[in-house]
Amino acid sequence: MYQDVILDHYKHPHGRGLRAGDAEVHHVNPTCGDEITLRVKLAGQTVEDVSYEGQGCSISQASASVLNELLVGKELPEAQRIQEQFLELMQSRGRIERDEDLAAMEEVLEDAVAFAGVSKYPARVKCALLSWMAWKDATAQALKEAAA
Amino acid sequence: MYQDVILDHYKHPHGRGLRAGDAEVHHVNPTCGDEITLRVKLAGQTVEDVSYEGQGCSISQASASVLNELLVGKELPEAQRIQEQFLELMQSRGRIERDEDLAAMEEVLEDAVAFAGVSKYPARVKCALLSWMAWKDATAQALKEAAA
Amino acid sequence: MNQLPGLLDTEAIRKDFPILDRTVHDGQKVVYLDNAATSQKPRQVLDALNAYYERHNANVHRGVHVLAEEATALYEGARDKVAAFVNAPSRDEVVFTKNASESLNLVANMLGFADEPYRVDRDTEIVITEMEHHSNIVPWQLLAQRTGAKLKWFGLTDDGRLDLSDLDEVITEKTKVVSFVLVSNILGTHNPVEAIVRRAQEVGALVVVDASQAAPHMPLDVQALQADFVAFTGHKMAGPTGIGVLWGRKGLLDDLPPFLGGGEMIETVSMHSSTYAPAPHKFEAGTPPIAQAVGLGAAVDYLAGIGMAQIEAHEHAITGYALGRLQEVPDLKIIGPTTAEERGAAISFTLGDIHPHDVGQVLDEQGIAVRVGHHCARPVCLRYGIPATTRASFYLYSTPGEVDALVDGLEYVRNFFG
Amino acid sequence: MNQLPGLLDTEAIRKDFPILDRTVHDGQKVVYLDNAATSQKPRQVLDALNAYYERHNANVHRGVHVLAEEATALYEGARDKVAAFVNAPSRDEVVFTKNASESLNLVANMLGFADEPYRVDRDTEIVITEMEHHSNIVPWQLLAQRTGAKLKWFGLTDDGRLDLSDLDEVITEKTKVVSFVLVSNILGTHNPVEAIVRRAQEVGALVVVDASQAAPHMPLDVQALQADFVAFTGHKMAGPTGIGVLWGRKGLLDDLPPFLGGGEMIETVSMHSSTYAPAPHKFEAGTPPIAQAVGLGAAVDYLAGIGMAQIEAHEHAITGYALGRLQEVPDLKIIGPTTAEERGAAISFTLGDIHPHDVGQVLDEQGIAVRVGHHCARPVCLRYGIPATTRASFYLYSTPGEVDALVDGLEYVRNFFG
Ligand SMILES: Cc1ncc(COP(=O)(O)O)c(C=O)c1O
Ligand SMILES: Cc1ncc(COP(=O)(O)O)c(C=O)c1O
Repeated sequence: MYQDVILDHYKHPHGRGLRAGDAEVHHVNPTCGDEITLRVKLAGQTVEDVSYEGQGCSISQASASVLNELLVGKELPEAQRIQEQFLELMQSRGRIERDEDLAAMEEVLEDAVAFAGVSKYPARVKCALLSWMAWKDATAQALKEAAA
Repeated sequence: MYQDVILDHYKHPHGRGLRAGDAEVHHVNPTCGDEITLRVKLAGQTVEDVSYEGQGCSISQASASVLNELLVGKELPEAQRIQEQFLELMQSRGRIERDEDLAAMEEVLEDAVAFAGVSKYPARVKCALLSWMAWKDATAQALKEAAA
Repeated sequence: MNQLPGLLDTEAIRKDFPILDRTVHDGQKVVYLDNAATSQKPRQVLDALNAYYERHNANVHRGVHVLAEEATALYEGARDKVAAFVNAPSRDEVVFTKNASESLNLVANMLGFADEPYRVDRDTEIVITEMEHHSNIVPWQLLAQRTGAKLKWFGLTDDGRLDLSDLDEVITEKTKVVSFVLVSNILGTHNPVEAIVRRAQEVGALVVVDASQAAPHMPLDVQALQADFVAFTGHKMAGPTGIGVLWGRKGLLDDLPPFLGGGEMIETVSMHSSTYAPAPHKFEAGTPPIAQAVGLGAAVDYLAGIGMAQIEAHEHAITGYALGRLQEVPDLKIIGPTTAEERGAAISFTLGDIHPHDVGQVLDEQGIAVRVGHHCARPVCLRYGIPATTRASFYLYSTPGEVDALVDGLEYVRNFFG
Repeated sequence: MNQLPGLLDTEAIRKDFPILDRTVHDGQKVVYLDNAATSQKPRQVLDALNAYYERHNANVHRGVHVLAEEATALYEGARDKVAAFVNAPSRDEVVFTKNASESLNLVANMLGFADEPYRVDRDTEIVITEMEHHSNIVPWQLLAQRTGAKLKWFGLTDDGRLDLSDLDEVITEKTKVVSFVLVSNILGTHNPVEAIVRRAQEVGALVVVDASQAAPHMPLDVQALQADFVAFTGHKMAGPTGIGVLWGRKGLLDDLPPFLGGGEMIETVSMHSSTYAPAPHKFEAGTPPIAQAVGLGAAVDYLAGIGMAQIEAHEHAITGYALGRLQEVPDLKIIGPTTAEERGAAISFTLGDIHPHDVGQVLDEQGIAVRVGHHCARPVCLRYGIPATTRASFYLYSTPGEVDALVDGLEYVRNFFG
């Protein structure tokens, strides 16, 4: 499960640190104590920044870093598609294993396909999803505020 | 466990029916519904009569009959000794098996040694003891009233 | 006689149950007719238990090692199996308990501690029936005592069925919960669910069904029942002892407060306060009966493999045959429905004046295992003015030959005490 | 290294535990260091379970047939064995539950429903400690919520021991019950019973001891403890899942009200009211975990056969050795006492900044099973300002070689994330 890509992101996280944002959320995984504070900044329909601080295992930390790398700069619908695809991968219980399936996913998920192996470990899936759920939540809040 | 002696007493109970007494008790075995109403009549230190009515299994019925046969006419200390010996037999879990031990007991218990086999069946021991416990209780009451 | 329609291939089935080869009293093969008390277990269930302990044993949830993951997958897999077995809309509606009694107590306690609209208190009423097992009486008596609620019940007809003639007076606007047995363990009666559920729904009362004697013997569909809670117990359905089930509607399980507190049922704990995990875990405090759930999973696989409709048909045939043959025995009186219609495979009876203890004991001497007593349903004995009954109860491995052995045994009993 | 004083003959003992031959991740033999979560089961226990199901299975009590008598004798025989194992003055003081959590909830609920002088209510206080397992926190939080009683606790010292400096302020005249863990499952701390019991007795409070991590590992003498209730759980002491024990003083069990209602726990039932069987049956509603009690009986036979003092000595040696070796690992910090004195065989630690989940996972890849997380004792993690720990815990079959494997594994973990 510890692909080099994951370890790389863990050791050298992208975009870590809290910067200005339109909405902030704090998510906790109560079973293992992983925590993340995450801010989303939108520019119209574009994800301008995702900044975060947190503590947790390599999987949750690397996953936040991958998220930042993947989503910053994307248009919202595309970012949401990536989020959904990542969710699907993580809930696959290791069933997405064939190289061509992973290759197809890689087009959308890029580095994030490295988490395919994590999906086999139910205890760790929540770690990988922590930041992605926080992002979804924060984005919804940011949109609501923009609309208000 | 169904010695001929027991079946005999069951089919032809001794002294069944309620007659005048100094004390009456009603005992129930809640787990199987066996019931007995029993009266004791004392004449000084002598057990003048033990009369009873009840419903229940052959063991509880036969045991009441044997009790009547054994205790009526006895002096109280002797009757109490018999009661204690019967209790001991019933709590022996079938461990009193050697012929000479049973023969020794038979001197005191007479027909009641036939219940030795019942002691192997924990579920039935209470049936065999029902009338004996009732007798003990009724006798204590009768003595208390006599003293009062 | 082996021509009874609907019989299973008991010769094959009996090979799965090691204990059925057991001999008692100097070489007599046991004739096990005490299935309503507990069923025997097939090799398949014992194998599942052994495999669990020999290869996968670990504590469940939150483990990151292989054994913990395997044990968790097996335990939660058993929940999937049980959910499918009773056609639950969601696996999260299946709570594992230690037995049906705990399941029923769990509901009673939840309702005592619940907020409105579920709360049972001094202004409300609880409805049960006179044919309940003690495990579906005492929890409600305790709840009534502790909350001041009033306990009411349906009586019985002379032929062993529920007397629903006063349905609308017994279940009223004050009724918060109606709890009743689907199939009686003493009378064998299969109760009319629909009429009771309809009335309960009319007044907004929750419905609890004690399916302890139904789940082992017939297809059980919690959605079709339309109940709110359904309780049953593993050991009567070819599973291990130490495991029971409470199925409950998702919305209710979400709303109701926890019962036992401890590990596994929490979300987060501090010394000052705690929050609870979502159902079903909210109701599973402490290390669950892991191996027993796995064993129950194997049991429902086994039963489903044979087919619950087939098992029901088999028992229906055996019960019909037994009712007929038993009624040939002089002085034998069936307590409960005398035909196999709307009826399960437990048959209670009295035999003249011979006390059930004597009947059972002399049958045992012939290798025939029946149960005697009030079968944890003493109010039924009181209702029919008898101290106790003898009960023969059948299962998928029971044969017409065993019915014949019982009838012969009863003849012997009559002569013995005659 | 095999020269540690007091070691058992683990080569022989390990042959009794089939799962210890299990290989994981392509052929690595499992190094099972998750014994505080649950222990493995010896062949002798599995044999007892199989023999029960294959030869004796029946429902207990009140049966008049051979199987029911045998099952009852085995079940009640298990009670005798457990009573002897903890030196209970009477077998009737041993209540079988489904796990330690149920045992603790049972006490909490009894006290909530009890009459004076036991009753916990809004004018009274409950005392626990900050190192309790959630199963000894949440039941008391629930009781406090439901009754209005005040929940208080002892804090912890920096080196992982109970801070009893405010003993007289925490336990006061208002205290009705003091419940604490004998050996902590997260810190390993062995708590000083005498001081707490003395103060509790002074103010007339009941004492509940959670011996879940003590009963498996050392001689346990409920009389010497001088507690009123002692709880423990079968699956941690070589027994099956699905069985726990509550030992309670006879007089208390007689006085206190029942908790769960149902079959087996009654004396007589009518629709209007019921009376209850004497303890222990009063507290055992429904069909008990029969096979599991039998299995626990076999487990205590097994443990007693080896000798609890010998097991304690073995674990003491292993724990001392492990504490020494672990402290050689750079950046490793023990959470809890750092020497083997007054300490059990569960060792929690952190490893630099590496999250315990990662430590556990990478150890698992090497076949080493440890537990990570808050170990159902989250207040301890809060107290020491850490999200979680990695915990290695030993049992009678643990070897110095396994300690070495753990230390090597941790070095690998450091390099992996370094
Ligand atoms: C100290 C302590 N108390 C209580 C428990 C609860 O035991 P169980 O989960 O078997 O109920 C445990 C184990 O999980 C424990 O370690
Ligand atoms: C109808 C019914 N309800 C409830 C129960 C209680 O089941 P358990 O003893 O497994 O809790 C039984 C069996 O004893 C039963 O027959």
